[in-house]
Amino acid sequence: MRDKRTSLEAAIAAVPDGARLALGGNTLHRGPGAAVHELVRQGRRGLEIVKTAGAYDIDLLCGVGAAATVSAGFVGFETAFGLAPSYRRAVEGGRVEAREHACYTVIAGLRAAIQGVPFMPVAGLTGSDLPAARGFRRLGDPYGGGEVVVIPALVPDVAIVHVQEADAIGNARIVGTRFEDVLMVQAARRVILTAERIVDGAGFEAAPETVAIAGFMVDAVVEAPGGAWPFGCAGLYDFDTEYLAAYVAASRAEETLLRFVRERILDDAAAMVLA
Amino acid sequence: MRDKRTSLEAAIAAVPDGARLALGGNTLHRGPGAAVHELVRQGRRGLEIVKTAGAYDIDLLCGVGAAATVSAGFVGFETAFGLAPSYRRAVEGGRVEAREHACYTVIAGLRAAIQGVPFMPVAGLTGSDLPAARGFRRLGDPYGGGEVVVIPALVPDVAIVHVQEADAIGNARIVGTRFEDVLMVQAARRVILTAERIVDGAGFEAAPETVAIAGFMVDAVVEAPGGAWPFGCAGLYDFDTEYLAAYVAASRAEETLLRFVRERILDDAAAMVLA
Amino acid sequence: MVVTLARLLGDGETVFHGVASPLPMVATLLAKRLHAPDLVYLSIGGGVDPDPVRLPVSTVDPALLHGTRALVTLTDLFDLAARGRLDVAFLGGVQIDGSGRINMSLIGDPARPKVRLPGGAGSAALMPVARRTILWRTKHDPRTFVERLDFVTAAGNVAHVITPLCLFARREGRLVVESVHPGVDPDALRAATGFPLAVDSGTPVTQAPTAAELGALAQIDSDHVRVSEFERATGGG
Amino acid sequence: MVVTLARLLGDGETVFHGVASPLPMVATLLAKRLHAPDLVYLSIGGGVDPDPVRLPVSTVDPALLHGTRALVTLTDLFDLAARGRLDVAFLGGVQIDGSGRINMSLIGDPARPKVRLPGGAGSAALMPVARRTILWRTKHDPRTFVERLDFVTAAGNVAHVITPLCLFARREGRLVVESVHPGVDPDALRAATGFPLAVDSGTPVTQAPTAAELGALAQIDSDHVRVSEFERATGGG
Repeated sequence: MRDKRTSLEAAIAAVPDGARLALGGNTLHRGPGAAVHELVRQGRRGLEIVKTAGAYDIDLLCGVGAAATVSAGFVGFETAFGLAPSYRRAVEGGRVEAREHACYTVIAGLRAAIQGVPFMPVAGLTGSDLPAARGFRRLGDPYGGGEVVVIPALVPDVAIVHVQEADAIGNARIVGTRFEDVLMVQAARRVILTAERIVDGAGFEAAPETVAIAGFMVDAVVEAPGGAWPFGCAGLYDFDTEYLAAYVAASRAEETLLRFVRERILDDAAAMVLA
Repeated sequence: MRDKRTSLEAAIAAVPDGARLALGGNTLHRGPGAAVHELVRQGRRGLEIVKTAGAYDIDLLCGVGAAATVSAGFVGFETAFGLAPSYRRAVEGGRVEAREHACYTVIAGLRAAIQGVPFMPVAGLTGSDLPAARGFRRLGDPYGGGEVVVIPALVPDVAIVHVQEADAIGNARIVGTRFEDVLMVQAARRVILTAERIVDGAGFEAAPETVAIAGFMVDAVVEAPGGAWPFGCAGLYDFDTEYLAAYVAASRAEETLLRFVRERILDDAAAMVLA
Repeated sequence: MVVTLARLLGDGETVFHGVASPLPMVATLLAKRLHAPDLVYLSIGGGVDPDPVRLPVSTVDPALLHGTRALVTLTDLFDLAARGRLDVAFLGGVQIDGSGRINMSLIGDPARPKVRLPGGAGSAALMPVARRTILWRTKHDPRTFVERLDFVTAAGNVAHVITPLCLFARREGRLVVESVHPGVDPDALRAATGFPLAVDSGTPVTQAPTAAELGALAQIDSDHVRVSEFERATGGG
Repeated sequence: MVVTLARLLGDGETVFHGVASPLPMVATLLAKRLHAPDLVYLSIGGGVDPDPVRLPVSTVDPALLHGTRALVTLTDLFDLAARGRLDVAFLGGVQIDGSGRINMSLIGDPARPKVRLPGGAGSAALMPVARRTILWRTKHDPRTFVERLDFVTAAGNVAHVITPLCLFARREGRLVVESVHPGVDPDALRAATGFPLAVDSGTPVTQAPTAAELGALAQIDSDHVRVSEFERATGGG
């Protein structure tokens, strides 16, 4: 297989404005922080973000005007830091459309994409206003059972996933929880990996069971030490409490958010985590 | 979690006549040979066997009259040993119903079972006589796409899977290919593991990523060294060429098959592989 | 609250919580320590029966993988619930109505909400299919316990709701007070609740934590992670 | 045959074969060695780009995991094809008709078959969605290449069919002879085929294997595993 290594700049330049973009990780954990910062630096616009539960990534992309749509089940910084201020403000101000999902319906949409089918049936959802609000249809069971909600295929144009270890052709190990990352890799038209380190893939041959992502599904591999930051990265570093607290405080108003972005993101973010 | 260890006899005694039974492995590899022999010894009847691609297991269960139905995509001994004689004879004689699947439709039916939905859409199958022959229905896409075949949920009453390593509560490692075993474990109402060896599960804590089956989905764990035989078991032993060649030759007629079963299976099969 | 939650969990049950759920995390570990050693503890991070060295403030934290022998994915856990094999799901709710339905989505007009909330996470999918759901909420006031939700994020098999004031049970589709916490005045409870309640001086009082329960709790949550919830109540699921 | 199969595979393509498929196994490894180093070789056992030390007679064998850096499942591979990302699927056929449809299911009346065949394995799902399918068959006689199938197990994007006598291509929905193998008489080929064929002395002759191709083949398949197929032709998929 061919060598897929490239720079973060070049990899992110291949994410067009308006792309449907799946981001790996969950809430405060193993999100692709460096890639999100690069999207901000490159001034991307009109993105649809797809994720089950997001935090800093979604809030920031909403705050700087990069995201137009959020398809997610939960957006918040958990009890550690509370609500997502810029996301709230952008949705309440009508600048971002919140396509609320039930987490499992994000998974169902990705599954339909992976399986090449137009829709995926999903159990539950009875009694909820979500199916009607989101236009999710019901189908009768042709084998004589009851009705079931079906979720339309959700095909990301691009998935960006941060991993602990990858080889040059895109085989990758994920330490700890995989979240929905493997689903995103399979469902997306294009896959960008950022990796804490690039390793010689020959080492994977002794234990291919431990390789979460098969290289032939990957389009670009970026070496990005500290590339989850300010998210945590299992086995290597925790989420950055101090930075996130400062971010959430700044995010409470547009002016303070933009100052924070200018001072701490448009300058060299990578330098900070390595310092 | 509770200790689930039991004897092969007790575990198999919990498989009722008429059960829909999913068997792990694929063609000549990592099938639950010891468990299949125990089903024969206990004289089980009326089973529906579920598997993508079966060989010795399905042929033998058809030959001794244990199976009434076979839901599989392929039944044969590959180019190594050719067709499955007792399966052929039982289907051609009307004693076994062959519910032919496309392998992927077995997977689709198991997926529906896993996801608690009545049916699973599946791509492909156009131009094939299988959907009509099997009564697989088509549904229109309520989101404006075309039609898609939907496969009814296929819920095994019991799944039997042979693994290289398990702990007493059912966490299990599979070396090499997992085939559809993990799907079967999730889809089935009851799960029986046979394991080459029972290990102290504390050893799994260092690398839970390598554990294919989570113990809470398992009901019974049986220590069965050589328990795949005459199937191969990756990393430990190859399929038994000599035995399988003798079996296939015997399987060509009912009398020779039954003599083979009496002499080589109703006697102590486990003793042979360990000899 | 956390001790009362723990008492609701039975031995051998399969129990799940999601993001932003410190109280269910502590309660589940406590139940396992006390009376439910064979309880199967599953959380959104995919650990099975973790034995965390320290309790994380994020309930998706890798700390909840310590001591786990198998990893499952969130997808596996939703599937487990969808096929009817999950006994207990812990879910939150910013608004909760008298029939135990929850709103985690928005306040105001759905087309242009006054307040956009975090979203229900897995609750719309889990609540109807989990064998029973336990809701918890660290605030008990009339803005939380309402007659009418602005949006029904999820509805389903709610068995109990725990608050700082009382324990609700759901009977014939309505929340009723099962017990009032020690020292809570029935009138104050009624005033704090936006839907009608039958509660008086004859209503049972929640049994106070025993010394054994408090001792186990002190060991499990020595950092008082459970307190973080009372500072910032964003719910969870 | 195996050299001709290998030539049909392009560099960078994603190629899959199933059970009972020694010829496709050898052909794919040969193409990778010769002109397609970036070909992605996937097989039913879930290995990616294996580098087997010895060639197994079973094409699901763990030997096809040697040197692989990642394992996928058969489910992943079907999904890959279903979403249009599989370039080439190798499939067999006990009967093949003039439009390249196959029967792997039964001979005779479907309700009470005279001969029960092994089944089509993945073919009904793969043939319509793989970008192209290559069929192979080690027998070429009128019982194999038939005007009418007893049962259509699978139909779809067949690009080529290879036999011991010729290479078919599918054009406008019909199989046509692309080349006749060296030494095969056009009349004999017609007589061996149950559907009408346009073939005469002007039909191109399949290019004989080069020394380089034969040398690579001898290295890859030193045990002549590919010969097993000619002894027992049960097809595959």
